[in-house]
Amino acid sequence: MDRKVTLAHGDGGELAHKLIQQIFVSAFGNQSESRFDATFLSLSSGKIAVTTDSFVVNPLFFPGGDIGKIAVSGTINDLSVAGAVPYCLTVGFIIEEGFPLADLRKVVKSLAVEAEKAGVQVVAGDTKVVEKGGADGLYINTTGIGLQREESTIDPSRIASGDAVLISGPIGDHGIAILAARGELGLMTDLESDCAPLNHMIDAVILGGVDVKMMRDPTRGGVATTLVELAEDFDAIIELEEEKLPIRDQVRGASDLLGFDPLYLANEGKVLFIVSESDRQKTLELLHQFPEGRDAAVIGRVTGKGVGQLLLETPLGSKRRLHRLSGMMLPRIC
Amino acid sequence: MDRKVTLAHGDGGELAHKLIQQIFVSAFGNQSESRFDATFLSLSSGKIAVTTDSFVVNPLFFPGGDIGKIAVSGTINDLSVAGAVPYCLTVGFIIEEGFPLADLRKVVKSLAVEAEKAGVQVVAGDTKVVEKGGADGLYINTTGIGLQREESTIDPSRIASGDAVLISGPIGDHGIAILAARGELGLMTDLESDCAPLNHMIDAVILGGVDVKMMRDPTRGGVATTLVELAEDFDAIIELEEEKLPIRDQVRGASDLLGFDPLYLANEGKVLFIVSESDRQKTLELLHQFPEGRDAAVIGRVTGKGVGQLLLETPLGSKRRLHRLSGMMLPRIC
Amino acid sequence: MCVGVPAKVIEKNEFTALVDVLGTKMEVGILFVPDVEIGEYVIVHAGQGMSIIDQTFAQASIEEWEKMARADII
Amino acid sequence: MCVGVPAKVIEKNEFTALVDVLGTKMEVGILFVPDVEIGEYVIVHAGQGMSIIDQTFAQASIEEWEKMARADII
Amino acid sequence: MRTLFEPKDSAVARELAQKVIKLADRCKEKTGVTPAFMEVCGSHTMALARSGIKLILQDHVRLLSGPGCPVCVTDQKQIDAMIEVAEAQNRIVCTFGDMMRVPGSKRSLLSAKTEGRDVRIVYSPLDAVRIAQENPDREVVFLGVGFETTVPVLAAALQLAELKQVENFSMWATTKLVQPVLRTLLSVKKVKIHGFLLPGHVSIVLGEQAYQFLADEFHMPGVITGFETVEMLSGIYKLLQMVLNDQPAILNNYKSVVRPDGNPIAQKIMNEFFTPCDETWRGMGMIPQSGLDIRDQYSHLNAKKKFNVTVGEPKKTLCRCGDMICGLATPDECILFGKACTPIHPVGPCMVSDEGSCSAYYAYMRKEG
Amino acid sequence: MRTLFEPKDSAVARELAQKVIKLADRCKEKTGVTPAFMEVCGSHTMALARSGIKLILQDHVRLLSGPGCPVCVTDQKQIDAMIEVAEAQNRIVCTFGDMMRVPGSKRSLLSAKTEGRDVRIVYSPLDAVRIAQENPDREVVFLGVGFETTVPVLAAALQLAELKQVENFSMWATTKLVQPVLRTLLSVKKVKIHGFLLPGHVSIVLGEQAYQFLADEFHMPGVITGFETVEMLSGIYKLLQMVLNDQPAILNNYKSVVRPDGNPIAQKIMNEFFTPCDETWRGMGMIPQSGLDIRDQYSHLNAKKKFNVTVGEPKKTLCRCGDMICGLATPDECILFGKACTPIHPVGPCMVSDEGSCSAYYAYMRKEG
Ligand code: SF4
Ligand code: SF4
Ligand SMILES: [Mg+2]
Ligand SMILES: [Mg+2]
Ligand SMILES: [Mg+2]
Ligand SMILES: [Mg+2]
Ligand SMILES: [Mg+2]
Ligand SMILES: [Mg+2]
Ligand SMILES: [Mg+2]
Ligand SMILES: [Mg+2]
Ligand SMILES: [Mg+2]
Ligand SMILES: [Mg+2]
Repeated sequence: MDRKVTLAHGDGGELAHKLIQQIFVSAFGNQSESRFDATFLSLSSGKIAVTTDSFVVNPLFFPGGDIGKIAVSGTINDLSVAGAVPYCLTVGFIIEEGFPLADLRKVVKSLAVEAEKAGVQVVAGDTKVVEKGGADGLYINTTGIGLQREESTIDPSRIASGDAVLISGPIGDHGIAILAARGELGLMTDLESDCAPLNHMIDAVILGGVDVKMMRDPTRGGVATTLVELAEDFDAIIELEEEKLPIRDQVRGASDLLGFDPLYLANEGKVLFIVSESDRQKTLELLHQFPEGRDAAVIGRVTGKGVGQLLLETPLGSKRRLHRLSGMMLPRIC
Repeated sequence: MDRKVTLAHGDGGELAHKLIQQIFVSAFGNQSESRFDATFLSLSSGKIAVTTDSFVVNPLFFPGGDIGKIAVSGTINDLSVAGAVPYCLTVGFIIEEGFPLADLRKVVKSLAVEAEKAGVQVVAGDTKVVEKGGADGLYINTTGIGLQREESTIDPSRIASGDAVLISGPIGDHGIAILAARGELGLMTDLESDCAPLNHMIDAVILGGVDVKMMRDPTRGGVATTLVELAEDFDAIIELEEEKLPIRDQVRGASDLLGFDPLYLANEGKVLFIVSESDRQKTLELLHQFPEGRDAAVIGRVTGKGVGQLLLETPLGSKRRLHRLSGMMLPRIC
Repeated sequence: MCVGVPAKVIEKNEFTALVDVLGTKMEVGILFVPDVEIGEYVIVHAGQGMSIIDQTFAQASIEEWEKMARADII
Repeated sequence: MCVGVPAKVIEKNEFTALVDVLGTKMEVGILFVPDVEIGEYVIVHAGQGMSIIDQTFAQASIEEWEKMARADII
Repeated sequence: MRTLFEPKDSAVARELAQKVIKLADRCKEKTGVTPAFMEVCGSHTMALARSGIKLILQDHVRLLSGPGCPVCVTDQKQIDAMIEVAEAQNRIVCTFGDMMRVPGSKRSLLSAKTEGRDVRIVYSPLDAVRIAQENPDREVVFLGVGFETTVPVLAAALQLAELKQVENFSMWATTKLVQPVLRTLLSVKKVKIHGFLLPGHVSIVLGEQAYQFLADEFHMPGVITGFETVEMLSGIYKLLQMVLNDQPAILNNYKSVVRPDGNPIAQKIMNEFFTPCDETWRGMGMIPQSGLDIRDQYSHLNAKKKFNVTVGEPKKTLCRCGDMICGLATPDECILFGKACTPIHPVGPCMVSDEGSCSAYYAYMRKEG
Repeated sequence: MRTLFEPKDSAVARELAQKVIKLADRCKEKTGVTPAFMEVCGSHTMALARSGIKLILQDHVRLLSGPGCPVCVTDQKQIDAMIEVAEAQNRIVCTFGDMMRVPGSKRSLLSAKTEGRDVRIVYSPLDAVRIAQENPDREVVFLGVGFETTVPVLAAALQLAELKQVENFSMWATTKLVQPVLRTLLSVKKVKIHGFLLPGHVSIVLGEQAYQFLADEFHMPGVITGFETVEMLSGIYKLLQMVLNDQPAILNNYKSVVRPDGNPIAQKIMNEFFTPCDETWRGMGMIPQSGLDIRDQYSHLNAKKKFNVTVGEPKKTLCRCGDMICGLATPDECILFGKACTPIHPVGPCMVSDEGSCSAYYAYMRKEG
């Protein structure tokens, strides 16, 4: 087999056939989609959850993961925070002509490993090859199907004053790890992306009997944007305490250098919980049992209902309002 | 709103929020995925079919359709030929920085119109923006979920000697229409791509009581590659008659000029049927009632079982074997 | 050696002509067939008209083949 | 006006130094602070060390603020 | 950085804030007006807002933003010209992230990039010289703005290009000086304030003496201040004390970083490559000798001389940036604020730079959605 | 095109095929050997295979592929040089689709493109001149191969570049002539055949007379033939008749297209820009005066002179292309065929070009998967 992906690998002919057989089928097991145009599944019930995301991360390989791992984590986490039990994934690859086959194999392997860890099957796949310059190496779409839980308590209408807001660990790791991995701005750090599927940890919290009213994964736009959207979507007033935000030193240092605010940095392995006040301790204890939840913290609370807004209490004690990320974060010198 | 898509439209912040509200939610209706990370569906049964495809067509707009139409057709057709009833779609956009918002609106509109025609809902979506030069304008992934039919007769193990092979219309229209639309090789034609969702027509054939044993949509790689794969997957010997292949004059003319073989040209609105011998006429009659099936024809038959192969009987009466597309089709002068 | 396709001239300019091959059109050079007239056929190779087709001979050929096919070979 | 961040010098070359800001490292210029020594802190602006931090004054400031905070204002 | 300039306990900051409030109220009792101070530096504007100081002090001390955001004070015509520079094919334009969204008359650098121009963000101007070395076939232009902190770094980039003979590198510099603008604010604009929070990082280069004229000529106190919460609070505290005692002076509250005579090496290289020139300030007009331009002997490095860029008169907008940077208005007094003018669609540069008073107000003081 | 050269009814073709078989069998009866004809032209190779003629006649007439695929006969060293030309940065290389997959010693043009080189497929060589006009900053090289049909078109491209003074355009031409190679096949290679199916489209340029030496000097019949099923069958029919009657002659079975004296305009422009030269043929070695090179007065358009390209000796493979094009072997006799050598991973050029005997055999004659 060639060492690079060529346009012919995406032309539906003999090379495409070989690529699918040698890379995808061997990693994901027999995919009946390739024989039937679609894969048939018998789910225990017709109550399902569906989500889709494309992944365009640059660089493709970074400390703590790669695009394959993130493509699984992102979709597993979306299903999980929606309160569903992830069941299966579809995977669509868009590959730039000239992409090294060895790298493709690595990505597919990592995708398969993470799916296996998360306990979900890859049930359908697709590969397209675009001309050199038509993509930045590799893009992946994953679409996830999950099963609705009987025991789910998720219901944002139940969000009430006093509810606790928790995060499963330190914020901004992914954003800074990726920026450093790009090497453009000269940042050097041993920070790793937090990207990871969180379904088992979320399972433990829900099956542990915590009264979870809402979950979200603070990916693009960070904790601030995610909580602003949540507050607005469900008419809640949420207050965070700046001093309680778990932030790693390296993230603080890099943010200081570039003039970034960690509240707006992307995370790929974190979940925000809104739980009833009485369950905050129990939630923390359950989270702390998982490596991904070791540094989980209560970072704020719901202080009222009404026109949704997110407030931040600074160490000085004054409260300022947080808004969505406005435009991109750009490194600044002034 | 800006006239071009910017990186900030994909950053998860305020602009991304507006883009989703103004373009996607308005086209597809309220998408609860944006509030819950996943969309919840209650299907009538847990027996489902799943398929995924990415669409990277160039140019994005071409006679007979655009990337939005094709993204719906492709996935609807994959579900339909698998014998399932298309139920819903997810849509993932990867957009190049600088892409005109007006074009995005057109694509989204066309996607919504086709989904509506096909009677499926768009239940989840995602938008990523990549840097200028990181994509060729716009790529779309669609993933489809369909419901298994009670009444389906699809079962390739039932393929037997004597079964008829039909195609729902002339071959190669899409391949040549796209090539001409690119304008690179100087081809001019009024040919339109055949891209269309075929679920209603396929419904009619199945509900009309035809004993359909297998269907496939001959997309990339064309009729030849598709039937070779089918023959090999299900151990059938299939013979086509060259003179019976429906091919439009313009497709013949363009193929002559460039040295292409229409049997390997892509189709985006055709379906191949294998039906029992006694149903060939009934199938034709049912297909002829649809505009997309007006030129449907019987093009061959199954002549035996064993090591799968595809044969072509030439007008001379000799039979030669057809193989998968080998490498890309390149225009040739010698 | 050389793919060549018969194409009908439907428009003629100074150095080029628009030709039609079964409904597909293309602009080709007529440097080598400057006298071609609209309605005539040319053999196109690599974007150039190479030869004007003599329809009388074309018709004669068809008749010859039909005769050949019917011929008795003892 | 000018984002400036205190950074600890952990390696020193002729024209540049490797600095550490809470664990994140960066190569910065030391054209304006040629005498900086490993272990000292500099204020970094736009990729250059602009000033060596005098830790005695830094400590004195903290003490002054604490006194200020405790001061009685009548 | 918290470990160096912050007390371990944030209780100190909270108590200090209370002391500042008490002192401010006594000041008002005594003088009959709310004490008003101008933070000259845009980084102060942002840090004051982000830390919550502006909010917590708002009924006790008026904190006015000054002309200290280099993006905000850059003349619209210069911005149009810089964007024009980026329009040429086969050119690489490098700049600070801060410049990307600044609206020109027709577009911004970001929209030029969106259209396909090669506009790159660098953290250090010296990186732009390296980019020029790596792309010998293309002209690389660095768009440089800044006050005295940044100008030495711009000079360092010019020095590197000169040393390595990087012929495809040049710089479009639009720089500003603090002293002339402070003098203009006081003598021409007649700004009504009681003291200045002086810029910590500009002072690294200039030293303490640069501001002595404020106390001597204008009877105006000033405190050179760092950017941590306690640093800023203590600076305000000292200003209030001087107002109360009517003993204006220039105090250095950032001694660990700012030397009495500044940084002589930085001053030297700045003077080697730059020479004073008249500059037009946004909303303030031309102020004589208030900027620095590349010296004639380095004209080959001066993009203004290397390329022929002509731009028309900028279109007028309702933007009140000029008033903002003179401390004559607060952002909520501009009718465009938060409506036609937001960080995503900024009308004026004060909304673009994170340091801009309107941007800081939008991010940290705004109450509405 | 079916409507012009085909009878309405494909029954004619089927009956004609039966007549050919009968005639061939009579021929064998008479001579004791299966009649063997060489189709010189690669387009015939492909059309004979694709139409099913090769299959239906296989036990009655041996149809051998000749040296008429320009890609297949191009010397490995030329191919390496052409790929080398494409390696330079900032260069645009244009060529026919046929050339893209031809394997050089290390890579193909297609893999150069995959690596990021700018290699473009054009349908007409004149398009490459236009591409050069649109990209004045870049060198545009057209890689041209071909026999006498294609050479006039290459000359037309050179003429256009000369006329429009397109200084960044040049051509790497490796062209071949039919007459010298036919002579070599018969006199040096001693090919055992009974007649030639002569190339319809080369004959457009050359005319009928070009082949007279076959009958006169070698007692070898030849029929100029088109590419439709009936045209080819009737050509074989006529060859068989001449063999049976032992009356070798050169017949024109493609009179509607091929004139006795060919196309004088095409001959003229070809001679204006090209001059005969010695050429190395793959697997056959050097044949004196068997190719055409760009005339010295147009050296500025000659990429071989414009660029300094050196390539080492090509690596040896087991490829038997040389034997294929001499009619000395059929593809299934090569041990690499269908195993190490497939259209996706071709070892030799005969597997690349659709006209190549191995490629046509792979696509249309192969029985296995
Ligand atoms: S809000 Fe906008 S328009 Fe108004 S002064 Fe600020 S920057 Fe200018
Ligand atoms: S099969 Fe391949 S290796 Fe063998 S002769 Fe043909 S091209 Fe050469
Ligand atoms: Mg999702
Ligand atoms: Mg997501
Ligand atoms: Mg999410
Ligand atoms: Mg697919
Ligand atoms: Mg790229
Ligand atoms: Mg599919
Ligand atoms: Mg498909
Ligand atoms: Mg399909
Ligand atoms: Mg998403
Ligand atoms: Mg592009």
